[in-house]
Amino acid sequence: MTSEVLLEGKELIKYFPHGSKGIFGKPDGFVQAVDGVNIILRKGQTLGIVGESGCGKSTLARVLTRLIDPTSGSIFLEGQDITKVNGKELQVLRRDIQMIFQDPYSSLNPRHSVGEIIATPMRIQKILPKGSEKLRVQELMELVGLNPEHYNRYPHEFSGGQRQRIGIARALALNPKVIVADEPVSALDVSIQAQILNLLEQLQHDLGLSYVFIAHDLSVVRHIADEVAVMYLGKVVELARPDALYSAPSHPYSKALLSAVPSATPRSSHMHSRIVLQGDVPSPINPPNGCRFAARCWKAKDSCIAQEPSLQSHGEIPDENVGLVACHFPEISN
Amino acid sequence: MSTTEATVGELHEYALIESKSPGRLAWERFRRDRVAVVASFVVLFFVGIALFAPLVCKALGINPLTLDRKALNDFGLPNGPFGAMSRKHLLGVEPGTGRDILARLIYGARISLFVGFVSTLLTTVIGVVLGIVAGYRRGKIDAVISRFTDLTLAFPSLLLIIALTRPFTQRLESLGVPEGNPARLTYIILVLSLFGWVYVARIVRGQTLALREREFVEAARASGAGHWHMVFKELLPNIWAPIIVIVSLSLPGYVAVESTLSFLGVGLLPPDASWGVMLGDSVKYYRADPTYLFVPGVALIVLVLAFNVMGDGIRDALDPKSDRQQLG
Amino acid sequence: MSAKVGTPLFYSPLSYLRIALITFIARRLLFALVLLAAVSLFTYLLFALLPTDPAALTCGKNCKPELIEANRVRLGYDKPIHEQYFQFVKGIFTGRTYGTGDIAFTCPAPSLGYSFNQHECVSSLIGKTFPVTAFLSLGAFILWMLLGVGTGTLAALHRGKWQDRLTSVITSIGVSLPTFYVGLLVLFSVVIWLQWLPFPHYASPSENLHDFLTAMILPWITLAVLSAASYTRITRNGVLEAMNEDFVRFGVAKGLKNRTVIRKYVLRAALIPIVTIAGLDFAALLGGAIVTESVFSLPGMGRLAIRSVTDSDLPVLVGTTLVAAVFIVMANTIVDIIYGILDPRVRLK
Amino acid sequence: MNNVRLLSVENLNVEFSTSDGVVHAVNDVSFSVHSGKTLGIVGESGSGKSVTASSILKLNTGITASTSGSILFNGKNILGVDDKAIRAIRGSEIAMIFQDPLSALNPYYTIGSQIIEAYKVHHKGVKKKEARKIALEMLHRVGIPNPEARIDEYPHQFSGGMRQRIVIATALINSPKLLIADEPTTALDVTVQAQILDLMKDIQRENGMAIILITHDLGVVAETCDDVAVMYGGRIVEKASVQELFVTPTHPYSFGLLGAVRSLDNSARGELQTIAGSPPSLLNLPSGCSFLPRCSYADASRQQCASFVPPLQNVLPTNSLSACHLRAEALNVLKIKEPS
Amino acid sequence: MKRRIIGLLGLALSASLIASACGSDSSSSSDTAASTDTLAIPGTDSSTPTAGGTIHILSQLEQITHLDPQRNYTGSDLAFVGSTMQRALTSYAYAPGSAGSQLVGDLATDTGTPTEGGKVWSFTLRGGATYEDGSEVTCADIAYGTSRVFATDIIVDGPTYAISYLDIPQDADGNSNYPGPYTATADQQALFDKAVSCSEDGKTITFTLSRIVADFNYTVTLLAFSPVPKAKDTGEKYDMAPVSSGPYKIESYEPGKSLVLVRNENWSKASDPIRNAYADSFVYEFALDPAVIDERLMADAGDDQYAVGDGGLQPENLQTVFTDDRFKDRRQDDYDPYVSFTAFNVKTVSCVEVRRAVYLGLDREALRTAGGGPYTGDFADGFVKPALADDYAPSKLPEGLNTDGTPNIESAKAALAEAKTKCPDVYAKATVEGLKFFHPDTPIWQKLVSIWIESLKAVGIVIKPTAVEPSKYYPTVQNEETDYDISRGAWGPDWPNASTMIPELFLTTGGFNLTRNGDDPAYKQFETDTKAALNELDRKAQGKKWQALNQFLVDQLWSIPGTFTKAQDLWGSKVGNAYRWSSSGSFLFGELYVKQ
Repeated sequence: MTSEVLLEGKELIKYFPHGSKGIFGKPDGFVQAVDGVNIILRKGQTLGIVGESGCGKSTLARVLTRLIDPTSGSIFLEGQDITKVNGKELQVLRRDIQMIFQDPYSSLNPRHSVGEIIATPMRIQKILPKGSEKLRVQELMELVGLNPEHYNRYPHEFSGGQRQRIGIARALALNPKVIVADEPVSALDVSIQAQILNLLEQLQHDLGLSYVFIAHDLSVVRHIADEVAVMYLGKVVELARPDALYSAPSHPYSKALLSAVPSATPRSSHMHSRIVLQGDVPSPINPPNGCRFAARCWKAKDSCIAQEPSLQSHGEIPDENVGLVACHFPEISN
Repeated sequence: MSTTEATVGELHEYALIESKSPGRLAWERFRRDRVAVVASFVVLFFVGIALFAPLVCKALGINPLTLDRKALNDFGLPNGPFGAMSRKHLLGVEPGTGRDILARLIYGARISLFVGFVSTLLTTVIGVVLGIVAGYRRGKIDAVISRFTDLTLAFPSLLLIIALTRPFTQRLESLGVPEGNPARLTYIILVLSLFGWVYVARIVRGQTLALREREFVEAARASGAGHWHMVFKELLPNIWAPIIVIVSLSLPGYVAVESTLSFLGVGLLPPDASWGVMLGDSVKYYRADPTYLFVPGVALIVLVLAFNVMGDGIRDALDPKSDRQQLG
Repeated sequence: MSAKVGTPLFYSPLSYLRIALITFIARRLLFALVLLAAVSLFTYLLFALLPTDPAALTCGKNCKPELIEANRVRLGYDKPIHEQYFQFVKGIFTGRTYGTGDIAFTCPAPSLGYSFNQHECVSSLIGKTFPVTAFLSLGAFILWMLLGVGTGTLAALHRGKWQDRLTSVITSIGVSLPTFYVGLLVLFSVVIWLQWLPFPHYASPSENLHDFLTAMILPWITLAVLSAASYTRITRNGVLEAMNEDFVRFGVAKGLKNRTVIRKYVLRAALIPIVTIAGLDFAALLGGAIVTESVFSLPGMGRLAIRSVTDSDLPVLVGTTLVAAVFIVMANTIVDIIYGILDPRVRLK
Repeated sequence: MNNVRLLSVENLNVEFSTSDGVVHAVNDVSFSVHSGKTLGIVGESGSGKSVTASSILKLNTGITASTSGSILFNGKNILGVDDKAIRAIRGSEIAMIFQDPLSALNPYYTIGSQIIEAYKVHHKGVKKKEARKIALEMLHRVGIPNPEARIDEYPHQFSGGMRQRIVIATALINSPKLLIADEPTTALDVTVQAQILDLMKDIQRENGMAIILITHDLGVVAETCDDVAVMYGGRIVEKASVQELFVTPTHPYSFGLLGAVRSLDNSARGELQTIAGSPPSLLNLPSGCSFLPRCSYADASRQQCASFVPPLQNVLPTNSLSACHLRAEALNVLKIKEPS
Repeated sequence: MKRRIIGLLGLALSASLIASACGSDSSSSSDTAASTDTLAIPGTDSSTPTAGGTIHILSQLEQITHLDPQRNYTGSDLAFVGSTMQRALTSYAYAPGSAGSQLVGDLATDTGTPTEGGKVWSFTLRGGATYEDGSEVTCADIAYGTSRVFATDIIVDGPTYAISYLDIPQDADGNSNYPGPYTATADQQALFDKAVSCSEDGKTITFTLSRIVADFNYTVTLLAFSPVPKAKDTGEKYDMAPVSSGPYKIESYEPGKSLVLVRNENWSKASDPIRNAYADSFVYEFALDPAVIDERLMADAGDDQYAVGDGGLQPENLQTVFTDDRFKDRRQDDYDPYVSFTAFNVKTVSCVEVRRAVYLGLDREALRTAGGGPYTGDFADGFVKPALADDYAPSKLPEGLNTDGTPNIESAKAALAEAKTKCPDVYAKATVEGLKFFHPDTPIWQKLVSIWIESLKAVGIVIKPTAVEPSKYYPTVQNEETDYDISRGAWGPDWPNASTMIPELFLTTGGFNLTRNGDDPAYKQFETDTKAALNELDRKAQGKKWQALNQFLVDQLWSIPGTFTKAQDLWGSKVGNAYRWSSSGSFLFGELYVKQ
């Protein structure tokens, strides 16, 4: 199932200056938050991005939405380079790429009513919806499962799940082509997470949306994504279809990550063969040479430190289900 | 979830559920705070008599300028106990001139509150604008404003205010500000604002920096919001609470500074009175006429307390922490 | 500082800790120097651009234009402003000689100018008065911190009870009454009505410690009470906030005594924001000192300054403003450094 | 492992009065913990699980909190003892660790001093040197590499996982009989979570302490706990062994929760199982079963469910207890609706 | 009133700018000021003066205005410095009451010998006087001291009689050809040395004057004629550490804090017939709040038992002090040498009817009450105090002026109506535009100005106040360019002759003329008559001329007479000799002693 490429990030790099020790306050290093990432989002599909904190996934989301500028690399939307778009053009571009945020408390302005919050993007973009703004907002509210009669209510009157629906309605207000969702359910209770995920899927289905879906929780991505990119220390280490990834991860890190997830099955009833990684994620300021995972990898050899593995297919016959992996010694599954 | 059925043509007006905005909620919380409500009435009362000073004095049959020799004894001191309080002079008379203290207090409230209000307004506006700009734009602009703040804070402000009073009022007069008290008051308000904005700006900058990290600011940016929208729609509405508290606390502070300037000899000119002038004058009579010492002092304390209690009430009412429960 | 808590601050074998602190301090000092340069320039320009002719103020009623002119040359007021400023700055480092021949006189470094009204070098005038102001401000500062932190903690620990309400009322009054009014009330009530103390009679501490203390106690109290008011509020809020911190709960969960938790956990956390603003409020404290010195007849720099205002004694004004600014900047810098020491996160970031 | 009943909580109620009304955070909660065992308390935010945990150490001391019921620890009612006695228990007999390892450590002191302090407060008169040695051992035990070098560093110099290890070291330095872990891994990444859970299990295996593990994550419960109490709306709605809960849940809420998690874990694309609606506010609890508004099983018994709170009862021939009016029918219903 | 314009903060008016000095007639005390003697009784009680102890002087001033004898010019400073550290050729007797107006020799053996009808004055030195370093006071030192007055760039603020009287040529602008000792060439120095010369034996000093000055021996009581040893002269800085020739010397001097005097061991009583020097030391405490001074004196505790104030009581404390018998032995209420007045700018308020309307309509009673009621002083009927008995005569005040000081609105309005037709411009200015009143920016003046505004409002005259920094008040109003309409001042005679009052206040060349009356039609007449009075050698005849001129001034109303001012004092219970020295109007500080 291949459809046309909607959003593409090529060789994206984002470094942040770090610290200012020394008397004259020059930065003494750079946080290599995103370091050479290539991703592709196809129309109507969901690209999942997973990784632990500090792996650069949120930075990537913000680079893709042009909330921050990449240090280098390019972003293409429908084949058009939007990396350098600015001013008026950027403002128009914003209609096409919208974002859903992680924290349903901090992502809604507490001083604005729900109606205002959802209408804000339309007001900013000066898009006058047919009928009236209010009708459009209420339509959106209904669309995300909110009671349109709550138009005048304020965020504090809603529960976390409802707030996240407001955030989704806001993202939908401009009929975007791409929605980048940055951990949209990680702050929610389990019973609510499922509601939101269902909603997002339904919307995708009904409105033909394309998502970049960022999460640290593998199970969440598994459910919604068409393709999953696993990130580690600013790099994509594995890119695969979820079924393949979850049943047979190729990268040792993916494998460890999967095995670390506690499963909701009592201990004695499942095979306890979990890989517990040793040590901490190295600092992104001066990441190790070669394979960044090498220091924690049980398969690492000298060559891993010497040479950085590139993201490529390792299957016998390159096919979609195997995907791409950046490892010198990938797990080969049968 | 049967939501997607609704199509454009079938849209209808929804009944809207009555809802309470955070402001409205705060207002309700404030209304429940009885002490704060009383305090607000006291503030309103003071503001009222200040605004309508001529009417109030006329109704009471008193005048802040009328001399009353009969109320004074041969030493020039009030001729009677408690500062010669009488039906004619409800709070007694001023030593030396026999002018009615109540009337002077009422007219004095005018000037003191005027200085307080305008200084507070200016400081707040300057402080909020610069604070938001610094916190919002960050980078070089922030650096410039912050360094400017540091510089302002490094000056001994009171000393400069006193030292520059006369030359600067003269300069103001030469620029067309009416001579005398208008020029003096203009100067006082200007310098108080010049030194006062720093404190507001620091707080607002801090708040803005914190707000910037909130995702709704990012959300607005993701929708293409410009600076204007950002500042006025997203940031400002969220820093009203600290601003209101600053206002309620700094206003009486400025009344006090004005009186200090009068005490140090660079305040208001006669025959007008401000509370500061009265306080400065009254301390000399602590022995001869203690009533005079206490009347303006008590008035100031009541006003200050009222403002502070009201400010505390507003803060409690606006306190975002009571907006959500953090119980596990 | 963590000396009490088992290990001395610099125990760590990691010299990097020490280096971090040293660079931190060095940066603060450098910043202070730059700030001082800016302050001196601004002060000098501000007064130099006043519409008053400094030379005209150098002689009394028999003054003749020629004499004013002579003094103008003698004091260097005939030169362009930037040169005057340069001379002024140079004087701070090398001293300065005014005029030539018999009537020349020299102010040794650090020279801040010469007061014609008082026939003395500004630096020596300030040298005599500064200690008083320094004693006054520092003493008040300490008392103010103790009072503010003490009552603020008290109020927070008894949140909502009468102790809290009382401090709230007192601080509300204290924070906004003018210093002179409170000062005179204190003076009159303690000295005249209650006769607990003799009339203050300032003596330097080395001269007569008893006189020094009896003269300073009331000014200290006055100044401290006024400034402490706002610190009571800040402390109260800080303590309340800190008490919600997880590490405080963890401290309690360790089985520590309440006193220990408050001292080591709550106050430490609450004090840090206080320390940062305390530096800023030093300017206000100095302002209060000016008034307090007037009320209590203390021969300090504030009174010198007020006097020079009434006499239009420009060199003294410039000098006192500058010294006050140095004082403020120094206080700020010290506070910043203390902040760095108190909060390891600042220096080790 | 001995099976001594170490702690039993009976009819615990905790209320907070706020400006908006009384918050009934914990209602009539009873449970017990045995030495060497781990009790999981599961619930979503606002279910009252953290307040319950804090009550055990009397940490809800604000003037707005009022607590009733009894908490028997080694036969002694903790709620009845004075400050001094509870201080002797805190940190030495019962230790507690918190969700956010950064904020649980005092940022102004070195980690060493904080651990030593925790030791010395219950070992009066111990020399500083000795305490330091014990602290070093403990740090080593919890897996801090090179503890000699790092003991004098400050909390912010450590990573999140390391901090939680330090917190655990501090909590365990006095070998407590009971460890209350309040969402100890929520703030951590999964790989780190695995490390920390392993560590806790190891230690428990070594010294036989009891653990109360508070979490919202059923996966963590499944991996770590022996028994589980499911909380909802300030009440325990189901109490069971881990096996029982995961195999035969007896309360519609537990069932729904399990379903949501499992469908997330297992299913590929397709509709996820959910529980409709949102958790109740503890401010205005419904008069009857607080789960009723979200319960899809209560059709027949709605009247009864709405009128009074169901007691915690045995519904199956197992040991599980369920607070549901449906009881007998419940099982059948749940089974019927269980996805294939 | 002079001191009353001093602010609470010690924003002291530089008193020298009011230029005043000592004096009341030596021979007779006047009838109207008769109360002086009776009121002075508390200070001169029966206890016998004893030596020892320390006298404290409490002051709101920041420092002694000038310690440099040539620059010293205010009543209390002259009394303090003169009685402790600086001797002059002559002095008034150190005695209470009218005896204190007696002229006696000090460094000179007698009160001087005039020759050439008073154009040349010689004084014979007593000899034996020494400075604090033990060296002798010589005739040359007196001449040198006198010569310093001419160095007007350094020796500022002092009296300049030496310049105007001594026979040294002047240029067209009135500047002396002698520039003072610091910069004089030999030729210029010779000019001075010719006018002031010492005899061969150094026993006699002779002053040659440019005109007859019949009472030059009074002039030399001023410390401007005191000796300064040339070798010790530090010019500008001499002010801070002058060399003492009196019984005390400076131990320490910190302006803003204190001046401590201790005995000058090299002073010998034998050479000084007038000073008694009872106390061992003096401590002058500066920069005290005047309210605090009053309180300390009232409390009379500790060292304050040995204290006096140098500024009189504050009006707000008069009631407390004068109605409480606790204080009856240590208080006094007495006239000081000053007359207060309000000066018009005759150039802008050129209409005598308007000036009269102001005088008639002004609530002088309220003004006086604000200053302490009768304690402020008596309503003045002119510019010559009754104490100058030869020169004083009651004057005829404008018709309709209420003697009790209350305003006479009708008469004032009538005068104003007259002005409306006679001088419509000034009328319009007074009633519409307003008269600019320059006043010192002090608390008491805030009230006084309010009374001015309020009371003249009833007449229809508008007063526009302008507050001037206290220390700059006199320089401001004395500046020709300042455009005030009304200003105020107070003046006291330098010695008992109206020649130090009327010409100083009203001649265009006078030292303190605030009226700008040079263009007034009546001025020529006034100038001629004044010159005549100055040159009149017969004292009685001269007095008559002053009396006539005083009446002339009251008729012209270039200035409105204010009060013959009084001052009140309180002192510590253990202070002896606390009498008001009539020549200075202050305590005779050096004679104070500690009661055993």
